[in-house]
Amino acid sequence: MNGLLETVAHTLAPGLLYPTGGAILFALGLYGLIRRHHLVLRILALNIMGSGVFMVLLGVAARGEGPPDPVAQALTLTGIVVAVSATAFALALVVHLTRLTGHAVMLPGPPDDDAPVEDISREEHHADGGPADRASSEDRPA
Amino acid sequence: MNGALLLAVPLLPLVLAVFVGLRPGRARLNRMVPWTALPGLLLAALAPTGLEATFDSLLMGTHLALDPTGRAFLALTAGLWLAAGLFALSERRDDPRRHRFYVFWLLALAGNLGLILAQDALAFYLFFALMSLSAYGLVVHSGKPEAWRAGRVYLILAVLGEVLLFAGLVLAVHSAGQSGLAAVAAARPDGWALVLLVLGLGIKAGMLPLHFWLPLAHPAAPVPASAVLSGAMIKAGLLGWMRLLPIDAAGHAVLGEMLMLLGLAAAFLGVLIGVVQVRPKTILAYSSISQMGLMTAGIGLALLLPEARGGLLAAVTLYAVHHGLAKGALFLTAGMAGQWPASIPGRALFGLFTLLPALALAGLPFTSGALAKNVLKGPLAAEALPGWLSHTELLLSLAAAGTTALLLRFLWRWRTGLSTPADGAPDRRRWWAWGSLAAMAVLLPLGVWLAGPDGLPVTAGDLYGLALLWPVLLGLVLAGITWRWIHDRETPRVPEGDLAVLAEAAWRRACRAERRLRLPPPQPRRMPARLRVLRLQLRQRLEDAERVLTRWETIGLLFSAAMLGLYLTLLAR
Amino acid sequence: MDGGWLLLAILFSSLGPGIAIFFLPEHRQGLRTALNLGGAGTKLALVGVLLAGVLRGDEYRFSLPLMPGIELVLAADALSLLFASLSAVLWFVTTVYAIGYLEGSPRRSRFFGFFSLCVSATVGIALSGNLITFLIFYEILTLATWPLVVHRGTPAALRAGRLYLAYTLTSGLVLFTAIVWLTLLAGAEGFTPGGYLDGLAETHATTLQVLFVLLMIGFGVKAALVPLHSWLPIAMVAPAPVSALLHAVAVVKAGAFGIIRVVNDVYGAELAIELGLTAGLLVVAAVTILYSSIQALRTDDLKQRLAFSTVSQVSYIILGVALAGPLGIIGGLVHLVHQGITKITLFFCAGNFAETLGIHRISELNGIGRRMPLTMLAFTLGALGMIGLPPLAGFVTKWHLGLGALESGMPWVLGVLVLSSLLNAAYFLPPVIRGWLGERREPWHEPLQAHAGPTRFETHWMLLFPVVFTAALGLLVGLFAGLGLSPLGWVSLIVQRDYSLPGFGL
Amino acid sequence: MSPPGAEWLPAGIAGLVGLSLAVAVLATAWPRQAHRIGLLGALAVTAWVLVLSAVFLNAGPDPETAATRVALGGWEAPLGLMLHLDGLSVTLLVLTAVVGLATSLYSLGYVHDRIERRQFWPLWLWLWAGLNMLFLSGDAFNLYITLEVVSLSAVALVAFTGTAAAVSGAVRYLLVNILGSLSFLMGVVLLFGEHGVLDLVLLEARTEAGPTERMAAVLMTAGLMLKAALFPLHVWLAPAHGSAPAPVSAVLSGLVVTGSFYLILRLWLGVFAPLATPAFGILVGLLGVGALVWGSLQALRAGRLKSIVAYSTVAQFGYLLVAFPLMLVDPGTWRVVVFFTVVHALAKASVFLAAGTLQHAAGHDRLADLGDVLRARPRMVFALGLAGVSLMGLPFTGGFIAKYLLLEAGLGTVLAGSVIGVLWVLAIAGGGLLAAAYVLRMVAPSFQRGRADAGETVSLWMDWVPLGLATVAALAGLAGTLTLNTLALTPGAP
Repeated sequence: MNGLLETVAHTLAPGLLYPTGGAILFALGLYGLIRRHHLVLRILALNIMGSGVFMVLLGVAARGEGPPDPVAQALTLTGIVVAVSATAFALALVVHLTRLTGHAVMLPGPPDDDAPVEDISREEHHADGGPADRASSEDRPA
Repeated sequence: MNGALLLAVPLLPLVLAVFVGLRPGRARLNRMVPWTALPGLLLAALAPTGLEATFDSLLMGTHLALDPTGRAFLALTAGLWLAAGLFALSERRDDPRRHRFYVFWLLALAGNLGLILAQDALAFYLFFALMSLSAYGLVVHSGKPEAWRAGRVYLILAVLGEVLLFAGLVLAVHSAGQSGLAAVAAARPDGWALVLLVLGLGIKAGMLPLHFWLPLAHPAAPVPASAVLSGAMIKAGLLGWMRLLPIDAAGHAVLGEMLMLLGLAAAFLGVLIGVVQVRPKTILAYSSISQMGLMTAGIGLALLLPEARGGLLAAVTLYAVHHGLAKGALFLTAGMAGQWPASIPGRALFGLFTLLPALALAGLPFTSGALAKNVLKGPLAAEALPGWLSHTELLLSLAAAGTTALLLRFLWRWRTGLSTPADGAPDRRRWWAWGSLAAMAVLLPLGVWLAGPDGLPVTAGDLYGLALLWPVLLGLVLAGITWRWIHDRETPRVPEGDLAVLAEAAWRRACRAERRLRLPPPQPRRMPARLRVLRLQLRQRLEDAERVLTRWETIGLLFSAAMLGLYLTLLAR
Repeated sequence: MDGGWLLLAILFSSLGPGIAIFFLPEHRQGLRTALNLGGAGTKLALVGVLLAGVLRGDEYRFSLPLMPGIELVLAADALSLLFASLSAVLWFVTTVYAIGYLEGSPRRSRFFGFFSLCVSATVGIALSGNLITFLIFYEILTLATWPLVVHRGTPAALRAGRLYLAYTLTSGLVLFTAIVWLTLLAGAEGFTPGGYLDGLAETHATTLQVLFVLLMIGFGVKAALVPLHSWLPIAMVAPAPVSALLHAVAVVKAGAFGIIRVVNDVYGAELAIELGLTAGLLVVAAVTILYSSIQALRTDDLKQRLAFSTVSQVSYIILGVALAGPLGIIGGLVHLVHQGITKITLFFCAGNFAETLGIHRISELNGIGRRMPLTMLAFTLGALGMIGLPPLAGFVTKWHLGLGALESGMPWVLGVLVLSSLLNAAYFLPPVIRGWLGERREPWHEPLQAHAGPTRFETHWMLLFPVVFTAALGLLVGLFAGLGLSPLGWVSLIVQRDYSLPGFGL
Repeated sequence: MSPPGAEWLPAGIAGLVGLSLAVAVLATAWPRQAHRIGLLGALAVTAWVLVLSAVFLNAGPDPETAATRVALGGWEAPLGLMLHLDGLSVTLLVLTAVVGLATSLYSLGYVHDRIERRQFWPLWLWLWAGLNMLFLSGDAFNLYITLEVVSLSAVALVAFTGTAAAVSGAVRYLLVNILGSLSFLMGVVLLFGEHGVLDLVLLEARTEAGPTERMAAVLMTAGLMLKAALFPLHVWLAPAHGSAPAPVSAVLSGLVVTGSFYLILRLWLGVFAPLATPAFGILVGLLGVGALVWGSLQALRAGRLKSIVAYSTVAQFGYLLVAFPLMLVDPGTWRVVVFFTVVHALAKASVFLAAGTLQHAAGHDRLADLGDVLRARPRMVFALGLAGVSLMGLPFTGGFIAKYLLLEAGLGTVLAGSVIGVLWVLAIAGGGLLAAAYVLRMVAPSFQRGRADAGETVSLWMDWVPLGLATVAALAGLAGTLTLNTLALTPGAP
């Protein structure tokens, strides 16, 4: 397992490794954000995307010989800070939402504006699109 | 003498009309109504010739003047309106809506007086329109169904005449470059202008084939109204012709022949249809048509014989005056049917007044009719007219015979309605009005002979002459024949207003066709239900679509698609 | 620039009170009336001053930069004054009438607010010195009129309002596009007698023709040219003063005025003839006149019949302009005034009948002449004027149009005039005859008496005065058309001053 | 020789950042006094911005040297953070100040509950500070940071009513925003990797049409489109704006979205200018047409007052996209676009404030049952109408001027011979009609017959501020020339 990774790492030029890995992470994160319905998972997906970006950034920092570029590292740190705070805030919101509605999925989108907001039961199977909802049902807190 | 007086003549009735309208039922105001015609009469009698006035600020410049023709017509019109007005005062005494009658009366009077004085197209048109439209009020006054029908026909023809006259005037004025009547005539209107003028004025003058409002309107209107209608108003068309047609040294053969044809045809058809009528006033109406035919023919002659035009125009004028007075008197006669006196001398006088105008129209020597006919035939003896026109003189005489017969028919029908008034007391006012008009039958020729107006060569010989007798005798014979021939009955063989019946039938058919088309009335309509349903469905579709867009799958897809699209477009150099 | 303030003052003399009225509480009737009449009076006086100044030959101009190269220009020439003074006079009358008409009805502050806004826009249109300014006020007029159309708030009213907006906004958009395009081509010129497009004539002939069509569509909706007229008869649901405003003072007039401006001051009659534009306009106007007259015959609803007659009468104006000869233009321009006076009289009368006796249909008019003689007299004068009988205003127009048609070598137009006069008579004489000569059996029921109590006159004096005034005006302008100060005199002055172009000798 | 006052500009810029941050921090520190601090701060910041812009206009001579750049802490680029002030940022700062002040005043009446006050004011002041910094910062990464500040505080404000709808809307808003910011950041990183600098001016100097730039441009643009709710990535906007408290919706629709769009504009005017291709312009333009049609249709469908307004934002931003192809033909058009955004922000904010008042009075904002309140509150209807007219682009409003200039540009392209230009012209012209349709939906009920019921009493602020702001939006037309001239003072931009 490790060996495999190392071989990959050695075969790929370091200049190319980080960007590629970052891009892959970014794409994975995007996919997760789209497919997952539990909000916590979505937030995690976003974090994966974020780390993808930072990976690319670090790659930039590590580019060339000599000591890595301090600016890039500074940027990475700042970025991480921002990401962490955003994540924390998002989690807080999700907790609040779960308290209100009893499950951590989003209410349906705009077209509900004629319907009273309280009863989401009617809209529930619409929530974020029909059958996918079933998939999301098992990762609700029991 | 101040020209402003000319304006005062038509203005006076207008002012009174306003007062009568605002203060209905004021006896004093009503009593003033007939006398508003008096200034016209005085002006005709006293005013110096060539009296004129120009008012630039009125309309687009108004020009009034009193010329010899105008003087004659003014005298006739004012006198007739005055007499008829006096007659109306007593005849309308207990009519609850008489003030309405008086208002229309005054308006029509103003128009009639004004159009005689008007010397420019606009003013002439103004007064002409005023007269025609107000006369409608007189026609329908009784409010009976037949009156409404007559009114409808009258109004349609009057309005038609208005617009035709308008178009004709516009054309004529445009080609003349100015709006003075004299200038317009001098510019010899032709083509469309001429046609339109002849028709527009001809409707008023009861010209064939646009005559059919007369036999409907006259019987429907109250007696004094019919008197002025037939005596004065229809002369307006004649006056218009004399003022606007190219009657000058060049003449106009085509138009002249056309008018001769129409005129003589009217003269005979009027008699033929009139004879088979049953109602006295209808018979008189047809007689008017035939008499107007003679005057039309006179105009035609003036166009055919340019060098004799002066005498002919004077003759036509004279004929118009004579006919106006006599016919007015006869209509009043029809209104006197309820006044058959009880006393013998009274009856004698009654008979005299009845016969005088009738005989005058028949053209008995020493009456106005004799003079008029002679003066009209005067130039014919000398001239040799081409073609069928050479028999004009004979035709005129025959027409006179017809007139005699027609009038006898009138008296015969009329006599059946005679009755003595309930209280037996003669109505002085009616007697005066009637009598004075009837008397004119002999006074007029005397006056003309003694103080012969300029341009009218009258010799004593014109007053008699046996040439006039045989038509009358012939007329008596004809009358006798018709008496034998017509088994009298209450519905005329030819319906009153001959052509009008056809026209109305056509109109009704048109209306039915229009109704059959069932065109939707121009009303706002609601959006059709189908569209409303469609709108609701669209709303639903939109809602669903937005819901689809809201799915995270869609978001991600679109997001990636957007990136891809942007990238590709950026590549496309 | 000094004169500019006068123009602004004229504009604000109605705008200011209008805005103030919006914020007045409903019950302050006295103050509201004072503001209304004060504004109207002031405007009238100021316009009078302006009139004198222009007669003296002074220059009045106000301009305000809006965008780079685009200015808001107010200017007073003889033509704009014709329209300005017309709207000023009629607005005064209409205000009086409206106050009387709406007495005791709800939401008057809103009504009079928009009412004043309308008139400000109209005066703005009259005084605007270039197309863009014209457009601005034109659109403001559209918006300010809508609340008046829907004022009653009934479903029918709202539908009418929707239709009105649909028509006017769309046409406004077309106009907008056309004007921007024109400005791109020819720059933001001011109105100049004889037009300012001669330079483009040979290079952009087709474009100019297309633009002309667009402009005509833009103005044609408000001017109610067939087939763009449908909104007008339906907008009849509005209260009578509004109809008067729509038909006589503001909206329809704005459209017609726009067409006048375009033909005479943007393209210039000569260029318009050269490009064959006037011929088309002439045909459209003729069709409109006849078609709408026939439609008018087919309704029994008095106001709707009046609406259709407006459609046809306004096209007289356009007909005159399209004749593009001095006499024709005189006829068209003078009808701008004459139609206004006459038509407003008729609408006031219709309003009086409806308000006083609850009568809306022609078939109910029998014998009304005895109950409301003055109103009926006014109605008669108006109707006869519309038919074009002398000495009323309408006749003066028709006479000049007829002569103009011959002058421009189009005798068939005379035929159109004759036909339309016949039709006018056909649909205007029946109500008159019923009113005077008809018999009414049952007694009148009088809604006005119900809420306003008995009045000395045949109806509330504020309803009666305007009717009598405008009717008298309609009679006088016709009777004394020869005077220098009459509309005819003024219009002749305009034509002499502005359009005495080569080949245009009067 | 720089004219008088020029030397004060750097200090003024730094001071503005400092001041707005300070206000925010203070409000956070003393939530008890938050509203007082907020009010004073709002006044102070507004005054500061106005003075600053006055000085700038007075000092800014020719477009080349108009921009004033301040290095924070004396660290020059490429290392340090640069603050960057030019015509564009001045315009948007003033806009922010005006809308911000109005919103603050409105909030005095709207947020009355003590607890709510403590939560609302700090967040709002942070948002404002973030916006100020966003418009001032001239450094790509710094832009990312400010974007995050803005979005986080905005999300918090959306959620702050605490209802399920609000929180859920907030969550969607947040997730979409982070997604957008991340892809923006990715782009920044790529640019940095390529050129090793983050300062926009330096970047602009170095970029040429290379693959990396293209990738970065795509990432950043797409991310910002997501944040600016540009069709078809707009779905988060309606629920977020619809469920947020009125002042917040006003700021979101008026300023936050505008901020993101400002970034797109800024980037494509400067750094990415060499990348633009006609095809790109057409694609964006088509998206714009789609936005116009779709947004308007949804606004015509929506049943709630605030969602109508929210969708109208989607529609109105379509104009900005449609303007892109025009910009490619006549680069000068960008100033019109900015002017349009300014006018739209003013109008939209006032509409939202009015809607808020109505909602507060009626207790709901379902259009169907809003008639009574509308009838009883003519002032609100007037505000709605006035702002609505500006949205329709009818005279005599800023909207009209903007529409005029856009149409002029569109016709210009047509006359220049571009066929698809006709489509742009049609869109620009026709959009007004659709706008008229949905504005009519909002206003018409007040003219219907029926009973009038003022509902809940509202404070004076809530009654008058919307009308005031609407009037400003309407009169903005008079500021057209001034704005355009100010924008001309932007170096680099054509």
